[in-house]
Amino acid sequence: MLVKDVICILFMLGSFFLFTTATLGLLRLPDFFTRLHATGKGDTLAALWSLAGLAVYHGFTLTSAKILFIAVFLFLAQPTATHAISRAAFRCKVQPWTLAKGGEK
Amino acid sequence: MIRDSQDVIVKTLSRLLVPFMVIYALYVIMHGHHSPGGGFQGGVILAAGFVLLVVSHGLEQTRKRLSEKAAGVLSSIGVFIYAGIGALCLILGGNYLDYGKLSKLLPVVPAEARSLGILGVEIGVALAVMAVMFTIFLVIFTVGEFQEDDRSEK
Amino acid sequence: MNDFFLILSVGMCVLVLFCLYRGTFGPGVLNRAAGISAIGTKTLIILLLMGVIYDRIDMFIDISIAYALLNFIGTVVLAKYIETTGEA
Amino acid sequence: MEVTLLLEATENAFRIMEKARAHALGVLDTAVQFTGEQTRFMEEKRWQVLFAGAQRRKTRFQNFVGTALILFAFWMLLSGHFDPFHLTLGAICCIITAYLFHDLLFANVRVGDMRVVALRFLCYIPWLIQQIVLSNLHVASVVLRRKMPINPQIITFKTKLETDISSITLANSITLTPGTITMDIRDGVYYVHALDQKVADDLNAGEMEDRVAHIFMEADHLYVEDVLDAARIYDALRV
Repeated sequence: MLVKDVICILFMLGSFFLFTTATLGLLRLPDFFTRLHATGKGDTLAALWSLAGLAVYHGFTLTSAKILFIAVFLFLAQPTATHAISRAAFRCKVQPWTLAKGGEK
Repeated sequence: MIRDSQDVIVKTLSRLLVPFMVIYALYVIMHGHHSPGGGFQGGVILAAGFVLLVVSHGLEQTRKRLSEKAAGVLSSIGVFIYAGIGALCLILGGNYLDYGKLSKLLPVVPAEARSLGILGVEIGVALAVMAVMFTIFLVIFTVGEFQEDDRSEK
Repeated sequence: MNDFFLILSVGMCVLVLFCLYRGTFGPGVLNRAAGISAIGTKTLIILLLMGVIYDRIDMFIDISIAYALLNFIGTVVLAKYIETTGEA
Repeated sequence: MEVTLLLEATENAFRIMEKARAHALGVLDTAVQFTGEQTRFMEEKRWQVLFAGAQRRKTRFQNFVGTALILFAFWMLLSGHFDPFHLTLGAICCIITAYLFHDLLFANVRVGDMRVVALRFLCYIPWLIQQIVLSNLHVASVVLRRKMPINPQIITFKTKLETDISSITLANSITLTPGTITMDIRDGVYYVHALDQKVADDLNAGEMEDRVAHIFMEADHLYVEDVLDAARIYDALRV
């Protein structure tokens, strides 16, 4: 067991936990905007952690530089995609779920 | 139908992202014989870059860089490059797309000539695929607009 | 170490199935889009894990970059389309 | 009697005519002056156009070179083959791409303080990552409870961040931090969907906007107002 293996396993298990909570949130939360909370945040950090774990496992080469490039790209693109789609819903006047009118929808 | 997107976030991010995306697509095209990918995949990513530009910056900004007419010309040129290299091999006495025979024209050994021939064919395929994908996207996305353009030209 | 990655990718596939529920039955276009973009992120990681397992990560990483780009563009174009037509 | 009346009338008429002449002269003078100014203005404008054209051409060339260099670095990161053939191929690709997209990468950049901005941005990233980890733990704790403690609401606040880079930094940071998503930006007004009351209050404290404004050296403004319910906002948007 090397040190980098341990670090990699820790990162991967953390990211798997976050992926699981994001998926649970996608299934359980009541409406579209709250589901976006789960996927938009959970997937970003989970993907970043697993990319970091893979980069540590692979060592310092040009390939791990590419992995870090994917991480930067996801860090920029994932919130933007979340924003774009929530903006489309907002412009289409999708009514958000509130506590007051809890039961309906 | 397509108006300039007022969304600051998507606009700025795609402004920063499109050049890198095009470079990545060209990398996929040019390294088709070392890594996965090649003409078709690279052409699709290249077209996706232009599609992102259309969606975020509007049609006018894109027409300055690649107009519909240029896309049509590029698709023909791509097919011409592909078929031309194949026919050149045929003329030089081999089979269709038998790149080894290109070494009679180029000052290199047959193995090197084969690599260069594959590169040329991939560039041709990528140009054709990119232009056709872009044209299809524009035709679908601007359903109501073409008639107005025709009227104004007359 | 390979066994660990294999178990992890199998678990990820199960998560993709759960997301696919939202992508298939989710009420309305928007829920489907959210589910599918979540599937895209998980697929990216699964592709990289496959690369590590087969020991050809330099090949699989190009595919996963292309997948990430196309996932992002797909979501943005779908959002633009929904916004233009105005029906959610 | 009538004669004096007549005389007065003629005097009045003369006075009126004098006034009219003075007016006409005044108008003529201003007209002459104005045309003179017009020609001088036109001349100045011609020179300005010439200078601006030269300036624009110079900026465009600088943008082209900068874009090509950045893209070439990116190509070398991607390629991994450093023989002359692949480098030449990369140079050709970079020149084509930079010719097509030279005006995209460097729009709205303020020159001069880039190093300070980069340094402050690097200092901002650890704080952001800490916030993201907190946000994920928040979402996980919400999702894993039996009865989910959520109370979604839309809050609006007005910002005075000027450049688009700073506003997307703020928007993406809001999306990544606990319990908030940026839904829309209209004329500097942010519409944010918050998951419960506490995160809405946290956002209203305006710490993040101060940090972003500090990075990009813009005046710090915060006035964050009124937590509303969704119905009123939709009424206002309907117009």
